[in-house]
Amino acid sequence: MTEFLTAALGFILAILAVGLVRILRGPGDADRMMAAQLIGTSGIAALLLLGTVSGVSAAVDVALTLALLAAFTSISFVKKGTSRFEADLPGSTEAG
Amino acid sequence: MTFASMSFALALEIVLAAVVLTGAVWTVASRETLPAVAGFVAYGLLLSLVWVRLGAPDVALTEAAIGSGLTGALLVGAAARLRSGEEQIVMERPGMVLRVLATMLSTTVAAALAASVLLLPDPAPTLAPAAAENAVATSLGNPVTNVLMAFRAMDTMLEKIVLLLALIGVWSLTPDRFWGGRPGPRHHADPQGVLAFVARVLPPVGIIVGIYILWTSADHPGGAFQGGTILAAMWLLVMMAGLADTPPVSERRPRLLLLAGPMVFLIVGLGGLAFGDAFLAYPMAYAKLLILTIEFAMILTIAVTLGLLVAGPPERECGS
Amino acid sequence: MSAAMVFGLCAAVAVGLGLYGVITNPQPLRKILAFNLLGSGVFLLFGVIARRGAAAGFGGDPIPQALVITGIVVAFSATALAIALLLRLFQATGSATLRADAPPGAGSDPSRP
Amino acid sequence: MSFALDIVTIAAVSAGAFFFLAGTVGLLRFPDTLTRLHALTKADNLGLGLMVLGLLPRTESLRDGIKLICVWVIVLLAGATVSQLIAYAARREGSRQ
Repeated sequence: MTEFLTAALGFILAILAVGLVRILRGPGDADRMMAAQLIGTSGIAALLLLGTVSGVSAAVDVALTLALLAAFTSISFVKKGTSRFEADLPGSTEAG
Repeated sequence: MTFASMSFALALEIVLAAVVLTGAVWTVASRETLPAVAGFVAYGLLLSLVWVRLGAPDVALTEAAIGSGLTGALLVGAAARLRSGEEQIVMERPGMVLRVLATMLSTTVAAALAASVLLLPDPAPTLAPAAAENAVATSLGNPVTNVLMAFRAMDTMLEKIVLLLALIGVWSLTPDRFWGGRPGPRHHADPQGVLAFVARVLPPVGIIVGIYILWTSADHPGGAFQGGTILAAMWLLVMMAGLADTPPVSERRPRLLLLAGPMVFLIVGLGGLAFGDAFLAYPMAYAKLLILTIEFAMILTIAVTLGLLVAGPPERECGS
Repeated sequence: MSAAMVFGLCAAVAVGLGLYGVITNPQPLRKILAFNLLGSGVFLLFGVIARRGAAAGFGGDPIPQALVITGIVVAFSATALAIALLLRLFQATGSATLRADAPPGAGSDPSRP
Repeated sequence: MSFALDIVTIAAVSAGAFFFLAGTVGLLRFPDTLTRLHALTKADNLGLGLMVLGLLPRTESLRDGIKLICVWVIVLLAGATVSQLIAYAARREGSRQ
């Protein structure tokens, strides 16, 4: 079982590396933000698998923290990264 | 453990290290700043995986919360503001000679470090048995909390004061006419929009998780910094969605909160001097109670300090 | 070759990369980033030493681990201060360059009415 | 019993990995921003969800199980928000060109 989960973990890390390449190449800001989101999600999945494989049950707490902080960071990434679209003007952040 | 599963685990570690270094290379090599920052955040996220693998979930929590999350938000904000000045600086790339010299220097340093890692003494020196032996004194089950709050409590207290000093340094960069005003821009968002929605739904969950991380730190990985960082992030999210404004730095309440943690720490420390053996010596019967009191005062102080550090110096007058 | 060894080498490379970035990158924000990279490499070395000292039923020596936690918080404070300084420089001169002979930019200083 | 749980783990984690793969391939190959966004959300919702489902039988206590599910719910919420914001930014970028 550990072997299977380790293999799954390696696979998720590969996905994460692809996400990294995507941010590197772009081309648009939107693609980069999507890639950042993919990295966050796959990072959390990798952390959960790693916790199970390594027998560190506190990894779930780390994943919880990471989920909250990744949410915060990607929201500020999207908001600040789109500031050239004047996202800070009243009512302009959402389509409504 | 069989040999096959050993090498399987080793392969995993090599893959993990390779992905971590990809993030690091790209943080340095990327031409644009915002992707470099995104790379750094990804690097921090992967680093917390490494910390879990190294058997240090306490550090993994700190890295996930502060090292990657909050630093990332800080850097993203700065990168977005500096964007207009970027083109000009890209022109002034360093010369060939400097780059070759820098490559040689950093390769030498990396090689020396690698050599010293390979030549580390065996068996490794460790203070773990000493930490386990003295754990009785505090009746806390988490050795890292023991070190931070009891054995090396002085470091932790001074670290809080460093945080406070950094905030004073940031505030002292305020332009004269905004002194005492509110930090950061006033964010506006559609109150019915998705950002306002998530800023209403996520913070209650975040507050519970933050307090849980503190509460569990007595016997499991966690602590006041990690919990406080989550609280700070939730506060910043609410401000980013325009549901609340940053407090003016001249207001009394946030200032009291900024001082609460270090003051409680100092009072307990001086109490140790008066009633116990030394500064910060906890009487054995009250050790756990005192440590938890300090940590609860700390989590509020840390949340407010970190939030205000990310918000930056005041740049508006109180009314605007 | 153990886990600690793999991550120890990884830490050495991270320190080298960070050092290279600090020296060669002209943008101050990128220097701050690279400096953080360098610092995280040093923290990782501490983690490797902690892992090698695993004993008494702990996954690692708790003393280096606690030192790293303190270090991460202090690094964050320093980063926040550095970024505030940089943004103030940008506000005051209109450019974020460290060159002394830089031409004054078109930025407006809000402290000047 | 434990054999059945192993099957659940293997099936759910494999399915989760498949959706991660699908999301990534979509992110790389789909023609425009909105379709790529559509592909990405599969990784968020189903990929991580199935992984969590697969790891549930491996948890040591009920508390860990609840925390696992919380992780998924938080990621769902954040993913939905970020996707909306990206889609909106992409639409404005498109209309300006």
